[in-house]
Amino acid sequence: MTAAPAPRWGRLLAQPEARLALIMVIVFALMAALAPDRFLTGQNATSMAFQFPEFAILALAITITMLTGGIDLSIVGIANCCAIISSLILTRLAPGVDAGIGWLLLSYLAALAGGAAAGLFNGVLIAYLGLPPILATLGSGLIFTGLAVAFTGGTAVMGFPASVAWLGNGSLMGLPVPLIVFGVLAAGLSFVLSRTGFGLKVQMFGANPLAARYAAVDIERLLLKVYVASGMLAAVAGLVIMSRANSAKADYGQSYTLLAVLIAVLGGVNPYGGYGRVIGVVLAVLTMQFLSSGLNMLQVSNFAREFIWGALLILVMVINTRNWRRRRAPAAAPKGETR
Amino acid sequence: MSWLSRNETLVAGVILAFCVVGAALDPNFLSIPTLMDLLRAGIVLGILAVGVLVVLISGGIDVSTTSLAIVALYVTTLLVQGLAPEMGWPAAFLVAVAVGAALGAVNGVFIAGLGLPTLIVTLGTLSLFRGFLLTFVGDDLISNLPRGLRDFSRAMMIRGENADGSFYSLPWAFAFLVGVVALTWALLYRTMLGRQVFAIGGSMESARRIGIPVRRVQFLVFVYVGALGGLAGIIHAALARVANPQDLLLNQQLSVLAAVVLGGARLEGGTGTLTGTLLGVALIVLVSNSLIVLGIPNTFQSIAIGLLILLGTGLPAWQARRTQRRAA
Amino acid sequence: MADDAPLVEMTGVTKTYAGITALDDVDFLIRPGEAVCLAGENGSGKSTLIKLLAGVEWPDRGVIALDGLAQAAMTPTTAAAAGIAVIFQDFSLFPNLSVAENIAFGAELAEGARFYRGRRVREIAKRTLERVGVLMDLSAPVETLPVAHKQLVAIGRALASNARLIVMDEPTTALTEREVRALLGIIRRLKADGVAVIFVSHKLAEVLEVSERVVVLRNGRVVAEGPASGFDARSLTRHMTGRDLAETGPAPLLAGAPVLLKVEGLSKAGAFHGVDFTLRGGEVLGISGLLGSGRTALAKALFGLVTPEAGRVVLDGRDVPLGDPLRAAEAGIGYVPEDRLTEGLFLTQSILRNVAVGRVASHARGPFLDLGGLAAEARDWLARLRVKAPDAEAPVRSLSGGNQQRVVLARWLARAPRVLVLNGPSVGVDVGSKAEIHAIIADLAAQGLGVIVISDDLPELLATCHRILVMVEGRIVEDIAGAEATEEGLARRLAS
Amino acid sequence: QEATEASAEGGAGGPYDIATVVKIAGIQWFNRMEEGVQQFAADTGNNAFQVGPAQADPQQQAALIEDMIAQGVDAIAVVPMSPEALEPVLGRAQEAGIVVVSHEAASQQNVSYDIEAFKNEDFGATLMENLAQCMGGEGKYAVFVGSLTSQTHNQWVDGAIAHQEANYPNMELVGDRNETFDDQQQAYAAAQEVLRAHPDIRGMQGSASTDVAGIGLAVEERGLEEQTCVVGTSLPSIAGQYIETGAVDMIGFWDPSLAGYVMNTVAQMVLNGEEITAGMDLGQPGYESVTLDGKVIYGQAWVEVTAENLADYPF
Ligand SMILES: Nc1ncnc2c1ncn2[C@@H]1O[C@H](COP(=O)(O)OP(=O)(O)OP(=O)(O)O)[C@@H](O)[C@H]1O
Ligand SMILES: Nc1ncnc2c1ncn2[C@@H]1O[C@H](COP(=O)(O)OP(=O)(O)OP(=O)(O)O)[C@@H](O)[C@H]1O
Ligand SMILES: [Mg+2]
Ligand SMILES: [Mg+2]
Repeated sequence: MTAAPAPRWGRLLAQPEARLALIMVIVFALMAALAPDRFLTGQNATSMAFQFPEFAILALAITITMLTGGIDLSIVGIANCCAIISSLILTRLAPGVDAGIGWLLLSYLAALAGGAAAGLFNGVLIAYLGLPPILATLGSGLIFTGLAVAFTGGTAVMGFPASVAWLGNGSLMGLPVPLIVFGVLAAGLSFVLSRTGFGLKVQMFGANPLAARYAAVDIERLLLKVYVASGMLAAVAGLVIMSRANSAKADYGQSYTLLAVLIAVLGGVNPYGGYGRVIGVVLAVLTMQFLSSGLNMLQVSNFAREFIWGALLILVMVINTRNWRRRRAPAAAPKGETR
Repeated sequence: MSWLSRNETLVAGVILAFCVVGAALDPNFLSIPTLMDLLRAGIVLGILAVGVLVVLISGGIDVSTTSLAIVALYVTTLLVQGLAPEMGWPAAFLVAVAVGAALGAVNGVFIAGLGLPTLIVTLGTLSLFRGFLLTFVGDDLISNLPRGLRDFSRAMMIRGENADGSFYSLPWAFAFLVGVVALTWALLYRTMLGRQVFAIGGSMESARRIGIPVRRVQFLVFVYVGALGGLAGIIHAALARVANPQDLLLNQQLSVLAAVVLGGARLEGGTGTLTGTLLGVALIVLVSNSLIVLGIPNTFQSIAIGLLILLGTGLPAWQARRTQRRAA
Repeated sequence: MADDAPLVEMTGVTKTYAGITALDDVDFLIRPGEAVCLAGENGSGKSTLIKLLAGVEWPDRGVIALDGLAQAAMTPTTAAAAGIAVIFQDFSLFPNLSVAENIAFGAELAEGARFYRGRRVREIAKRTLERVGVLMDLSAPVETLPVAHKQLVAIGRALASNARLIVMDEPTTALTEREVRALLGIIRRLKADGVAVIFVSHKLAEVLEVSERVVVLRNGRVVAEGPASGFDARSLTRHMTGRDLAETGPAPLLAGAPVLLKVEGLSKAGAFHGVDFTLRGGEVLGISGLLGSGRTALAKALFGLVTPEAGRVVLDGRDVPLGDPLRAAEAGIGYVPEDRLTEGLFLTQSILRNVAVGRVASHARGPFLDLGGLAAEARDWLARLRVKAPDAEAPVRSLSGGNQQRVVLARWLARAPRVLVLNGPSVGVDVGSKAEIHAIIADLAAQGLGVIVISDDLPELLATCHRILVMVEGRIVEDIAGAEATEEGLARRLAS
Repeated sequence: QEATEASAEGGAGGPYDIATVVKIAGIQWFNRMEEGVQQFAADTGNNAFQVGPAQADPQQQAALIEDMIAQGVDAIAVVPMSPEALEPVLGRAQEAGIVVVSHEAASQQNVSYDIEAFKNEDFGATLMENLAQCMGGEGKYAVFVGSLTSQTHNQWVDGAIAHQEANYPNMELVGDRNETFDDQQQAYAAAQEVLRAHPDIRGMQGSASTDVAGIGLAVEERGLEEQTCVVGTSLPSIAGQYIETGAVDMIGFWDPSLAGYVMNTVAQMVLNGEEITAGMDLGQPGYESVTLDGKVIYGQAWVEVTAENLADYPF
């Protein structure tokens, strides 16, 4: 809860996040060494900075639910559903291509509200009806995707005003707007987790839900808030995707669910709850992006990339446990370890 | 817990209700061809679900089984085609089971040997297995399967003729599901190894303390699940008559997990029944294979499946909560 | 019995955990048929010694010899093979398995059975429970049992494995007088059969009654050792704590103390019926009763964890909403649960956080949390309850049982409730800290709090309570003024 | 490596870096396309290569193109998973001076040219003509598409239905367009259901290359090879065994290797500043005399395969 002890090297590397940072640097150096003329260019840096925010934001949504020992498999469904809400407002209610900035903001607000409502739905299922999160969100994710299909008949919604492009493709003070959005959300989440009562309670609940109940923590409201937050993060991701694709469709980003889970876990979030830091997730996102762009430059097959992701995840875990071994405290292994 | 509030009963109730609605909407719904189609659709899912059930009971989770199954089916097909194309199907099945067991052992080494959490390891191997297959083994679809497998896919356990002269049939592959269920039941409930699986799922620390070889049991669990995965994979390939390295069976992983949890297995480990799992599989198969028949428009199909999953999990969860409120 | 070779002999054993020396150059020895008691304050190293014996942990230095053979690497399997059965402080049962299977598992394992023999398992369990002298549904999953029954199952499991050495780490903490008597009887019989017993308990009377040799640990070192006859409660206490402790009864209650809590006609089918009582400000009210008499259910009902079907709870003249822990806590009721491991603690979280979690709302500064203030307050409470922790940032699971209990207490005390319900406030707490906890209870009462103490430890009730309610089968059958109560009298009333 | 460095100088006429980005890597169809791309590279000395995402997800395809832009290729030939989703990133490619050519995406805006093997409606009508001939011009039929959101699949089906309505009034379409998610097992399950729901069905038309294989399996199991007619888009390697047994009666397709080759040819021509005109010969069978509709280049490159000529197409 208080500041970490004086950062000495040994101490520092005892932290999973620090080790992940080292791995990230190694990956970066490796890619830079293998394809210096293509990887180490400003253009590549910007390209990567435009690419990762959309799924990185989804990883944040997974992170907050995982901290409670839950998971949100409906994020992609929510993202697409919300993007479609926004796009339908822009194209059906507003005059499409000519819609002004007011319409844009209104549609964004509606999308966020949609994300919150979807999150609330998940939250009620989990907190009040007691469904296991993995199934509740698997089912609700199908429903959200289904709604997105039903709203549109499955086709893409297009014909937006030019201002839609800004969120996903614009730059502000030389920085890509989606990167800024991600930065703000990550910082915000990190802040919420470490500096607010809500964040503390989320982690305590994740560590032992029963004890949280006995400690008079408002469990139901807590879970509601967590899933609403997750839904709203997903909505933002949906808006970024919509801007990047200049269209909205029910099946965009299908592969992001697993990717987001992978990133959160790689980032050191304990999937059984109670531990996780945003900085770890950010490092994991960057590592993944360096790897995937680097391998693309090297014209390595995308399947090899999948192979490497899986290997990386396991490698990081092996490194982490080796370190615990050295401290010889099997009885003090974290909760997830016993699974 | 009375039988009324058990998961099994509730899921069976949902299935029954669905059948009643189905029969009301379409008189042909309750018919032998429908039953055969559904049983057939449940074979591969069922075998995979039994494997996942065993892992859940042992206190772990396995999200790599479909990926493993695809690798096993493809590698086996390549091996058989390359080495002994005239090999009979039993030998090919043994190869697939061995490949699956070997891949399961990979999971086992990381989980039991190095003590890594099961979710993370299997999440890793989910990508790893598939990536390995497509990068290093091959990515071409094989549609002319070796003779043995083709023979197997044509071997029917039950065959009959409909009024209109068309056939209905149930392949022998179904016997494998029955066999797997029987074998797993015997292992879980009639051997000490099986009881140890329950014990480590209930409390791993306690198991360690009374001297259960926890790592060995965990390792065996993953090998067994791998073997079942291999079997499911080769049956899938034989029935589909194609070995597809990019088979969309991959996307069934969550359905498999959903089926097992629908059937009452707890994600925390230590509990779960085969009956429940089979009912869970039945519900998922029934729903996802009846929407066209019931005339539910394409656009609403995923909503319908989603609602049924929520209903299937929601009822027992709500029940459990009520009894818990009453008791605690 | 000079020809008796030692069953277990430890020489120069040292064990450290991340900087803490839990055991320091300890010599320890036990012979067949002998009952040795390990005594010591919380965190003195008793459980650690037991874990080494069980092969769950390994010593950094020193030798453990079984039957005269030095063991290179002890594992739970070698320990079990040598006939060592341990009842751990946290029971180490399988919550999902039936009572029968829990009891027989070790025995079947030791026999190397390959197949599961249901009938035999039930037979073993039935025979064992008969030895313990309790009746239980053999097919009930252990997770549905009350704590006391879990403890009995754990005892049964050790008995069933036909061990030569049974180690009991605080086996009586959750037992009431009657079961304790039964257990002591079992131990005597075991001794007669040549089984050795190592017994850890904070209840000094039991210690002296059952064991022939006492080993006292302090800060991981053996500070006294000798025949039980050479110790009495006072000298034992002095060896453990290094000082003399004297417990006096509670300070007299002010005559005009206002009624704080009024419980009227509270009923819950199958648990408690028509419970009426009042609690005055500054009063400490004890509730005693046998296992399953409904005390825990009543306490949970006061805190909203159980929803009663009838009756009301009035605090300060205002109705406390029933069935909602949050609003009960807001109204000023606090509850320290009996099972600290599952209900009380966030084991992986830091000690500080475990205390602070109850005080989040009070340290909110707008959307922010005053982390400094929160931590300072938590540290303050840890210091006041003398929690022995090297580092308040360490996970709470690294604390010894007694210190863990204080952490849970600290959480609730920090919330300054109006009424505090303590379910087993000193379960697994050593004499020294027990006296301190009692002093804290007295202190709280002096500040006008109402305190309800549920305990199986009759001396504890006598030492702390102004009034004691006796509960039998869900009804309050007697209301005794603390000054008039005696240990014998209470025990008789419970037994009847 | 060598080739890319050489191309860095990139004088007029090449050698150029041309990336062909397909919907998904590793499937039969696009493996065949890769053969064409490699043939092109071998024939012309350009550095032409093919990449595709590991999973069928428009976002992954977009990310892949993004990386191609960052690495500075000269041209991108793309088979879009979802044309709309790629407009922005293709726009960025064009801004970066990269030539973009597409295939199977007649509506794509941010491209120099789109290449179609044929007019989709015509192809659909041809499939229907085969189906109708087989069914004797009467009876119930059902249609299958890979996904409801796939433009080409729906255009084929539109063309087919229009052809039926205009020419075969005794035929009747039953049910919705059945969605198969480009998966043989899904197609199989859907076909089973269709057969149960409409026992008197006489014809089925598939769109995704795996559709007819799934349908064929269901038909074969029910012993309905004779009574039913199955046609659709597919490849001999996928549907061959069902054509042999008669479960599938006819498949149509265009050779993806030719399309891949032609995409790269067009990309190179644009890089060289050449213009495409109607009637031009792009040097590959079926593209000898292309028609031009705005940016869209049409060939007449479809192939009809039945049991008779199956052996002529070994892929
Ligand atoms: N896994 C662990 N990691 C770190 N420290 C530990 C661990 N287990 C025990 N300790 C420390 O070792 C010391 C001895 O603990 P032990 O549990 O043996 O005490 P105890 O005598 O059994 O106390 P109690 O009566 O409270 O149960 C304590 O200071 C405790 O904090
Ligand atoms: N909510 C409830 N509904 C119905 N019966 C209950 C409920 N809670 C407890 N019981 C039953 O009421 C009886 C009293 O249980 P309780 O745990 O309150 O006893 P206790 O006196 O606190 O025992 P202990 O010594 O274990 O603390 C038991 O038979 C228990 O099974
Ligand atoms: Mg202890
Ligand atoms: Mg109790």
